[in-house]
Amino acid sequence: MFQTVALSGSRGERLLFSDVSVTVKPGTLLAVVGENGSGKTSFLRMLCGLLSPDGGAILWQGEDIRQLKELYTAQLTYVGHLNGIKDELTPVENLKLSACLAGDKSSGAIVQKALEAVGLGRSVHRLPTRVLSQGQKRHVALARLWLSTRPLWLLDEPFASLDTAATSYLTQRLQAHLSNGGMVVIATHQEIALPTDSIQHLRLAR
Amino acid sequence: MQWGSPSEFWAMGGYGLYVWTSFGATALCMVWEVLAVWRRQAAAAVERRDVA
Amino acid sequence: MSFMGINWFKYSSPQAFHPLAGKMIPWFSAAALALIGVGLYIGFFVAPTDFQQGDAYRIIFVHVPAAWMSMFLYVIMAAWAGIGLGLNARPSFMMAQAIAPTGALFTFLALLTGSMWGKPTWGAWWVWDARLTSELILLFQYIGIISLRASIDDLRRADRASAVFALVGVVNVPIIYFSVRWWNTLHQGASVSMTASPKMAATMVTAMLVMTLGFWMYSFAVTLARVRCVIAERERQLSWGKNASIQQVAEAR
Amino acid sequence: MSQPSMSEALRGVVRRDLLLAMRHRSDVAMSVFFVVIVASLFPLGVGPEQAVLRMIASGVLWVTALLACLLSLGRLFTADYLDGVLEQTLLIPQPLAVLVVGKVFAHWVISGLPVVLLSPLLGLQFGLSGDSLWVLTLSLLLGTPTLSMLGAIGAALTLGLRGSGLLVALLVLPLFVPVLIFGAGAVTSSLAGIGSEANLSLLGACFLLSLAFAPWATAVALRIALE
Repeated sequence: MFQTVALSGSRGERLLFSDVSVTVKPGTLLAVVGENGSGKTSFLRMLCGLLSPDGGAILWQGEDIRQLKELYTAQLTYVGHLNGIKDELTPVENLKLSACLAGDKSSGAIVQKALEAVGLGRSVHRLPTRVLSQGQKRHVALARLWLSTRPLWLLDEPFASLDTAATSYLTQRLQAHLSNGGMVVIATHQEIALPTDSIQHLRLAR
Repeated sequence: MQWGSPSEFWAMGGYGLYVWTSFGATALCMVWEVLAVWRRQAAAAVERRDVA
Repeated sequence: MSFMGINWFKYSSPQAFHPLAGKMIPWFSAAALALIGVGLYIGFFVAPTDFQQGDAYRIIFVHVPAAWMSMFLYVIMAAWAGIGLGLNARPSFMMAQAIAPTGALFTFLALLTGSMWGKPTWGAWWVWDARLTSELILLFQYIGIISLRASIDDLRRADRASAVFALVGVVNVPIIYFSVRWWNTLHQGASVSMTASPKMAATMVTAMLVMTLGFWMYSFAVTLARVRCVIAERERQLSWGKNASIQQVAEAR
Repeated sequence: MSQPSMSEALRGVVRRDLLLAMRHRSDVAMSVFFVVIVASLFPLGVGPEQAVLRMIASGVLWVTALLACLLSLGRLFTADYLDGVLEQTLLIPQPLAVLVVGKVFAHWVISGLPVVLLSPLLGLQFGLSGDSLWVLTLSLLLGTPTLSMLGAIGAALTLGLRGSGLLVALLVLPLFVPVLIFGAGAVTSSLAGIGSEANLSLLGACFLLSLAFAPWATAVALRIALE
C-alpha cells in the first residue's frame, strides 16, 4: 500500500499543492489530473523521492520513504517527462542497460520482445535512437514497463505523443500490471480506458 | 609617546606610504561596506512598504 | 528552550529575528567604534617602534586582525551552512549568505595589507608564503561561493549548493596551508614567516587584540544588518509567490 | 521486486559511459590533442634551452593535465541531466555516492588516462629523462583520478546553470591546488635528486581523502541540483 499524508509542495516560492492525502491500494491506479503548471510533474517527482516535500510524508507499506531510501527506490519504476534514453545508443542497448541497472533480466531476446510489444519493429532495434521520431523515442522509454517487475509505477504523461495502437498496448500493459496486484500513479490529460472501479482521480488545482 | 611632531607621525619613520595605504584602504573598505548595506536596507524597506 | 530568561526558540524564525537583530546592531556598532578607536590609539601612540622593522610593523594592527577575521568568518559561515543542510533550516542559510561578503572583504584587506607589509620588510610585494597563499585561495573560495549563489535563481538550490561548497572549502584551506609549507621546504625559497619578531612588546599584542575585538564587533553589526536585508528581500519574493498562486488546495476525490 | 547488486550497478554505469565515449571517439581524441598542443606551445614561448625546459616541465605538464580535466568536466553530468538519464540514475537502488564513483571512473578513463599514457612522450619534449620521466607518469597516474573526483563536485554544483563553464573553473581550481603542488613537486624533487617518495605518498593521501569525501559531496550536490 502506498500513501501520501498531508503532502504539500512548492516550486521556487510558489505553493503548488498542500494537504494532499491519498492512498493507492494494490491493483489500483491513481490518475493525477490538472492544467499545465498545476504541479503534476512535481507531485510525481516528489513521490519518487527526487523532490522533498514542504510538509507531510509519503509512506510505503506504512513506512516513511525518507527512512527507507534505497529499499523504496527498489520498489518503483519511474518514466518521467524526459525519456531517460541515450541518443547515441540503439534502443536495444538503451533498454539492456536500464534493465541491468534496475536489476531486471536483460538478455537480448527479452529486450527485443519488449520493444516489439510497444510496437517498435525489428528494423529500428539496431539504429541509434537519435534517428527515431519523438514518438518512437517515447516507445523506447515506455518499453521499460514490459521489463519491470516492480510493484509501483510512476508515469508522467505516458500517453503523450503515442498513436492509438501504442495507447492501447500501454493500456493493456497497465491492466495486466494492476491485475497482478501492482500500483500505478499516472499524470495525464487523457481518460484511461480501464475499469472505473480501479481508478482514483486526484485533481491538482492552480 | 614617541612622536616629536605631527610630520614625524605622518612619516612613520619613512614607511608612511605603506602604513597609511594599509589603514586607509581598510577604513575605506569598511565605510563602503557599511554604506552598501545601508542602501540595500533602505531599498528593501521601500519595497516592503510597496507590497504592504 | 529558555536561557537567561529569553525564549531563544522564538528567535529561530526569521520574522522574530528581524527586530531583535535591529535592536542589537547599534550596540555592536558602538562597541566596534570604541574598540577600534582604542586599538588605534594604543597601536599608534602607546606601542613603541620596533627596533628591527621600524614603524612599518604597525601594519600588523590591521593585517593580523583582518586575516584572523577572514578565517573565523569562513569557519562560522561553513558552520551555519552545515547546520542549514543538517536541519534544513532557512535562517542558517541566510546567516551564511550574510557572512560571505564581509568575509571576502576581510580576506581582500588581509592580502592588500600583507603586501604593504611585505614590500618594506621582505622587499617584495608578494611572496609565496603558506599563509599568504592560503589567504589567496580563501579569497577565491569566497568569490566562488558568492558567484555560485548569484548564478542560481532558485533560492532553495542556491542556499544548499553554496552550503555544500562552503563545507568542501573548509577542508581545503588547511590542506593548502600545509601543502604550501611543504612546497616551500622543497624549493628552499626565502624562509619567510609573517610572525613578527619573537619578542613582541605587550602593548603591541594588546593593540592587536583590541583591534581584533573591534573587527569582531564590526562583523557582527554588518552581518546582522545584512541578514535583515536578506530576510526582507526574501519575504518580498514570498509575498509575490503567494499572490501568484490563488487556489492552493488540492481536492481528492 | 528487483534490485541490482552494487557491483552490477557500478559496472552498468561505467559500461554506459564508456560505450558512449566509443561512439564519440573524436571527443576523446580532442582532449588528447589539446594536451599535446598546449604542452608544445610552452617551449615555443619560453625558448629551446634544455635546462630551462627541464625546470618548468613538471609544472607545465601538470597544469596542462589540470586544464584538460577542467575542460572535460562539462561532459560529466550535463548530457545525462538533459536527457533524463541522471534522474533515472538517482532512482537506482544503490547508494548514489557509489554510482558517482562509477561515473568519475569512466570520466577518468576517457580524459585522464590518455594524458597519463601520453606523458612520457611529452616529458621527452621537455628534456626529462629516465627516472624523472617515470616519476612524472606515476604522479599523473595517482593525481588525475583525484582531479576527476574533485572536479565532479564542481560539475554537480553547477549543473544546468548559465555560464557554468567559467563557474566550474572558479569553484574547482582552488581544490586542485594541493594535487598540483604534490604532483609537480614529485617530479621536481626527482630532478633535484632528493627522491620523490614523500610527494608521491602525499599524492596518494590526497587520492584516498578525496575518494572518501568527494563522491559523497557530489551525490549531495546532484540531489540538490535535480530538485
